[in-house]
Amino acid sequence: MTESNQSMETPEEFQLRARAWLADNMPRRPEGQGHLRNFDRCRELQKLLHEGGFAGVCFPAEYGGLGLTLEHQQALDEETMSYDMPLALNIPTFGIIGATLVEFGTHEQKQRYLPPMIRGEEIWVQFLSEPSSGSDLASLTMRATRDGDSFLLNGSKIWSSGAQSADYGICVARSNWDVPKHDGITVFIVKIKQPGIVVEEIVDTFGGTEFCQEFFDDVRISMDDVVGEVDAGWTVVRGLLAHERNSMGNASPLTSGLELAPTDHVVSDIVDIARTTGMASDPKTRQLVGENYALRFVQSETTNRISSGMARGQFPPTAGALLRLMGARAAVRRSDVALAIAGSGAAAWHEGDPAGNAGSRFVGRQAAEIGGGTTEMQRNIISERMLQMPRELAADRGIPFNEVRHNAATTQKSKK
Amino acid sequence: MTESNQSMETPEEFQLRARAWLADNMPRRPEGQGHLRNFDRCRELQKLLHEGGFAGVCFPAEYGGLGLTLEHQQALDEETMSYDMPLALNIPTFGIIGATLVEFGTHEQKQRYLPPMIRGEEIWVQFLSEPSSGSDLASLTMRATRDGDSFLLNGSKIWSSGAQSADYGICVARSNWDVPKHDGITVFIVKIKQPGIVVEEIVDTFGGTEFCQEFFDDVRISMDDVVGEVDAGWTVVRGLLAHERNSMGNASPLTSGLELAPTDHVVSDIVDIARTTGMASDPKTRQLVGENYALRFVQSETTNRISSGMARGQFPPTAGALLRLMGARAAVRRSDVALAIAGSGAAAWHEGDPAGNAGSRFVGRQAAEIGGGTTEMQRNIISERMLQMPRELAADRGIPFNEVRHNAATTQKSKK
Amino acid sequence: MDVDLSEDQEFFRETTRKFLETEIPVENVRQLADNPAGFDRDWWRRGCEMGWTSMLVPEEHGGGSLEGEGLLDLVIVAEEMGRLITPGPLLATNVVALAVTERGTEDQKKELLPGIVSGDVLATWALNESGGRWHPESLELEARPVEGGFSLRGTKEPVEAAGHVDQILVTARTENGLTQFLVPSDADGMTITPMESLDLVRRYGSIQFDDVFVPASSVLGEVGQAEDDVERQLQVAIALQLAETVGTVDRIFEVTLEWMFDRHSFGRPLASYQALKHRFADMKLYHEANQAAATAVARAVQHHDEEASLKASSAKSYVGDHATFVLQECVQMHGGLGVTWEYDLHLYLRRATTNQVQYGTPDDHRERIAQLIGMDEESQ
Amino acid sequence: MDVDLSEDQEFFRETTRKFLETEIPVENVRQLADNPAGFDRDWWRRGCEMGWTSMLVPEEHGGGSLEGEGLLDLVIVAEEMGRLITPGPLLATNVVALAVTERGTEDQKKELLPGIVSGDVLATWALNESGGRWHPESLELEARPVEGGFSLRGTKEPVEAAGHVDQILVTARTENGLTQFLVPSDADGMTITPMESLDLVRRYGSIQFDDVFVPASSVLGEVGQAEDDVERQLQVAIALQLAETVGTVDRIFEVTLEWMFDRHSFGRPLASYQALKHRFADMKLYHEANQAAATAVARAVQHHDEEASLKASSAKSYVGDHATFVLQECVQMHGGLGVTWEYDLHLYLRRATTNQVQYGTPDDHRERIAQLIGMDEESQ
Repeated sequence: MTESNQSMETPEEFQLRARAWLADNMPRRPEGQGHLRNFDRCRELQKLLHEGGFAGVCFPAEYGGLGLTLEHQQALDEETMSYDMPLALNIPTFGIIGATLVEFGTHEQKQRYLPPMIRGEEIWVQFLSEPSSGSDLASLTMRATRDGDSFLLNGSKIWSSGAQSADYGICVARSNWDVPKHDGITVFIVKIKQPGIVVEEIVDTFGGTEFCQEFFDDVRISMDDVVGEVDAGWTVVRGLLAHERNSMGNASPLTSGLELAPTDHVVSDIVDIARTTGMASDPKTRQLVGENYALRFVQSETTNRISSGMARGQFPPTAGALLRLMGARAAVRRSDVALAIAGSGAAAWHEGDPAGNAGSRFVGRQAAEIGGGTTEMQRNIISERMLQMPRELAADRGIPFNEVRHNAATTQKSKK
Repeated sequence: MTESNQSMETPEEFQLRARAWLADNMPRRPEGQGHLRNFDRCRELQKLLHEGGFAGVCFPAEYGGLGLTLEHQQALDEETMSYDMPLALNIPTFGIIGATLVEFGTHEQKQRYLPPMIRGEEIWVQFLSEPSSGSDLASLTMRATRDGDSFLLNGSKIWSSGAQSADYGICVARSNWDVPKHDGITVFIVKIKQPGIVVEEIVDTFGGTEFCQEFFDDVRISMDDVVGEVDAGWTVVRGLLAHERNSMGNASPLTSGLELAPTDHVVSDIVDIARTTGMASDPKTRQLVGENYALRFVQSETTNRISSGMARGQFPPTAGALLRLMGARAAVRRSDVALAIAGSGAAAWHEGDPAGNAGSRFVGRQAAEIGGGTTEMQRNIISERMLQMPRELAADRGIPFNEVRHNAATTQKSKK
Repeated sequence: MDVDLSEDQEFFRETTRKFLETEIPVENVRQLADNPAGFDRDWWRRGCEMGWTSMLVPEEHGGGSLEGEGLLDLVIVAEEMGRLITPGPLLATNVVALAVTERGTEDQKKELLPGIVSGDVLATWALNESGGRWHPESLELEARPVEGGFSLRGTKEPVEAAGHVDQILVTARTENGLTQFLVPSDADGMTITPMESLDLVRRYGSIQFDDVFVPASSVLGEVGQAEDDVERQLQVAIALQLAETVGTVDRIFEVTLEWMFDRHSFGRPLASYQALKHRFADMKLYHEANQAAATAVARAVQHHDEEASLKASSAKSYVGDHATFVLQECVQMHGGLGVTWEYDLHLYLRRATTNQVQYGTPDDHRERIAQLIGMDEESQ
Repeated sequence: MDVDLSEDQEFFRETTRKFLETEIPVENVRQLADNPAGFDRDWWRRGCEMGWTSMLVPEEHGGGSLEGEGLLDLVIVAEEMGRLITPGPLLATNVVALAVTERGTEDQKKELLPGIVSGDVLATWALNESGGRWHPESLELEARPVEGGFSLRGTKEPVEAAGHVDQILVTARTENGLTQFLVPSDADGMTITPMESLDLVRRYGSIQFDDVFVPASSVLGEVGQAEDDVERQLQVAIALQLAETVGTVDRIFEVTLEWMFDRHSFGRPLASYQALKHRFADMKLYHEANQAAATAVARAVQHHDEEASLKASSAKSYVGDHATFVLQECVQMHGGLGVTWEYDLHLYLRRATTNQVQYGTPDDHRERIAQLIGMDEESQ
């Protein structure tokens, strides 16, 4: 992020200082905790880090960061592995939106939004997907209408992760319908808690509510909150998506703490099921346990290989798609393994039996292949951008958006 | 094939007569024999059947067949299961080429070629694929040049199964280069043993020589041996391909005896490997044996379902693609199962050990997904023709053949 | 669906489908998630009027089927129920109806069958024991001979609809071998604990038997000789389960295929993407294969085919894996919508997954095939 | 390939590649199929001049490596050999070199290492026994103490290059535990029978020991204490095997990718078909994952990581399945050409398949992981 200079603390010095400070100030990571989704807790943890001088390591110093190098961040990461970190802020707040604002924001936007972000005071969400646009993000139909010195937003966004707890959103909308789809898009910063925006939680097949749908009704946005140029927002979106892939692959330099992904508990979970169903000495079960362990090992080594290769330029930035694909496929296989070991217990169980969640994990397993960009999109990226295979025909290329064929009426599902 | 009439022997009567005759005249099927490729033997067996009055059940009576119904054929099939039958003549001779000549041949062609075919005197082969045209059969470049009252053929054919033992071939060639690819194709009957045709065996990864490559050098064909219309041969090819799918799915009415496919030996093979490697009580091995058995059962029931559904019009003729796909996938899985059970023995073994061929079966397993039309083509057929999904863009559609992009020079492999 | 239905069977299928679509569309199934039993007894009685519990029962006891091949009619109901993930103990009650019909004394038949046929009596089969045991050889619940009958001790779980039925067919072990008992659900000494379940409306319970006395007259079939009966019941259970699973996939495959044409991405319908087309080709194949296997098992069981068990295990292991595979692919084709609670797909996946692991997992049945084809005998 | 090679290592890789491409292109490998040993000893000596057998040997015995981390250099050779399916006992000889280096007496080192380094002495490891046994616990070949040494009885098979080497490291069982012996290939009482093999140039044999006398001085390491040594040898064997397998896939992936662009169907390159593109994306992922796993194992073994065995088994099971998967997909992309003898692809598949099943199958290693992570202790 910044040039290293002579007077800068070395990564080693920084690491030693962090080690001491963390031991005295940060709470330990709770046992078996994979992914902490408690946003209030994350705000507190981030605040603590900021007070200790360990927040925003690679963010520019003039916008509230420390302005240090990737090596400093990695040094800190090594130390924070066993501490409770505000991981839920990494994606999208720091890794995606922070990175996007650093890249595309105006000086004023960075001044206004980055410092409170780094202090853990403002949490962000992405407003990208819409009910009628899935993988084809640029076919969005959220309407941005120019009204004097501002825009009015109308439409609906969906699959926004954590919108119910967020303060601000990056919202992508269509500002021009008479040009091909990529040429009429504008990106906005949106304050969420305001009249005109309704946030509804979506219940997933697990009964969880990670995702939301939002309904925008004449939401007024000032010109100051346009990111990038009007109608040229697709450039910003592409940058944002690259940051997203990096982040999902644990390769963003801007995050606070590393996900334990693939976490150790994915091994112990499976072993637990095997033990409680009395299958720990069943040879097929043991092979499944072994397979699951091997998968975790390979996934983690693949992440190391690709991340470090990307950092050195041996892999293109699109290589993050490999990690998304690996993660998704591994999660799916893991849920199959859990089901195979749990057997009958996955369908009917006594409360508290670890076999019990194998069934619902299996039922919801495709979430891993859908969330954060479907595996189909990752395969497109890998084949087309990494391997340079010819792109799929886009039937809407060069055609004004309002003349393109969209979904049949029956699939125009929306909640209202 | 023909209308049933009052004086016709009933299928039941026919079956009883066949049972008695077979017991007295036909040799029993050799133990564990899956697919007999000895053509001389097949010629004899077919001759025997013909002499007994049990050859060409559904072929028209005026061309040497019996002119009976599908029910008669099925009644005979039930009886012949345990006898040594000339199965190698079913594909392509009877099921594909016989059916194609019945459908598209002139009266003279049928008179000339069907009777000796039914007597087992003339074996046929298909000359379809070429070194530079794989799944895209219609992109063939075998050149048919009009020369007075005949055509001259020049070019090469490949993957012709059994060409080294065949007497006649159905050869598809390009007679017009100035029209789109489907519009300049003509189908010819070719006598194989003649100057100008060189047949070379292709050694496969098993060391087998089922397939051949042929080189045609100014092979002269009379106009009498054109099947269908000049330049309109694609109609014939489509019919031929439909007969091929039927035959591969064991659903042709014209064949002599049924393949035991999936044969019982695919179960006993795997069990043998398990026993000789001492793995018969290993639980994972037992599950693999069970899986293999189940696969055989399901494959066979699927064949029954689709064949009988096709006969009743509940499935379109293209449903044969489902059977090809099933057969290919099952064969692949079976080779994986054999490898998993054989273990180390698949790589190094003492002569005669059944584990020994698990390795080479595995190495050559894709032959099942390639021969007779790749599984990719079957998936295209299923999705596009059965499920009516949009066809793939053919970049050569409507374009004169001599203006279409073909393979890069590096893949223009030919043997000479 | 069987490609070889008679006209009467086709008509019955349509009638059943209309009845279910009207009476208990999927919205109603969602509402029944809060019903302790997962279904309504009055509704069940109306279904029984359509023959849901009469197919395996002889006419003299109020039963009857369309073609005299009751199981082939009954799988039509099971498949249609799968298409709408209908609740109700179709499998459980019919297995008991079959067992009583084939092995019951005249008294037992008279006492139970009319009520089952009318829908007034519900029944279930207590076969399974904890740890995924369902295979007859692995059962441990003990029936000890006592004065005038037997005393049952042990636990059966999961038992479908336990706590919501009137009669329980218990498969137990005596010193002479497997023996089955017809036990009223209010027998003394029995404790029924509801279990959690994956399916929203299919309930399971754990039944603990603390020296439950059952009179000699409650023995179904012969003492110590129940092994073949259990085998037969398993065959019927599997045939019904397979049909239901096929029904779930049938409906979702239809819906998803339509979605592929309606939904556009980059100006093209999803159905135009070859990567998805090829996956659909595989899905189509697996669904046809599942149907072929399910049909073959129903016929084999109906006709007392000597390889019926082998066929049932073959189909159970194949369909178990491939039905959920196809459903998961359908989820994927739907994208985010497919993993939401409000969309119905997960309800189907819950049913198919439940079926996959009840009455033996695919792996269990592959092991059983190895046994049945004689891998043990020659290898030891 | 490791993404973190030093400049020296990069240079070494290029030199090795050029040497192999010049000296033993795949046409030559095909010709060597008729050579009884599958390789030529003179050629092997020239390779040894490039360091093929010196990497794991200390400098005082003629060895030496680029960075002081010999295994990380050696896997470069193994990978390049995989790219050209080179013959020669690289793995077998180096495992023995390592064992002697780490556990040999000074006399043993002086006697064997210089010859191994120069290529004059070839060696192999007789670990496996019939029935796919390679796991130390399952070994049965017996070493009975006799006057002045031990007497070996039993059979080792398959043993790589048996019959074509000078020294054999035999892993045997004594009453005190596993013990290893260095046995000259012409020892009395040893019968070596060639076996059939899948790979065209990698030979295996069966060695029968009929009371073969070996002097006490031939013990490598300590009597009864060889378990850790065997474990270490296995780790090195697996690291080299993985690198070779990765090399086979690397080359074929390249060739097939090029084919996808060159080959046209319906006027479009194969690379433009989405169904194939998506399969290639998976292949790319698996190949990267294989490389990541192989690299991680080499580093773990080099650095005596305490989880090296766990990592080796993890990588061995994953790569075993996924390398052959990718190669089979490459065959499929080639169509008919891919299954012909004249095309090279099957030669690569033979090598990768051989590697998949030697030193434990993927299933074996998954079971081993379960052991290593302690599934046994708490479950019994």
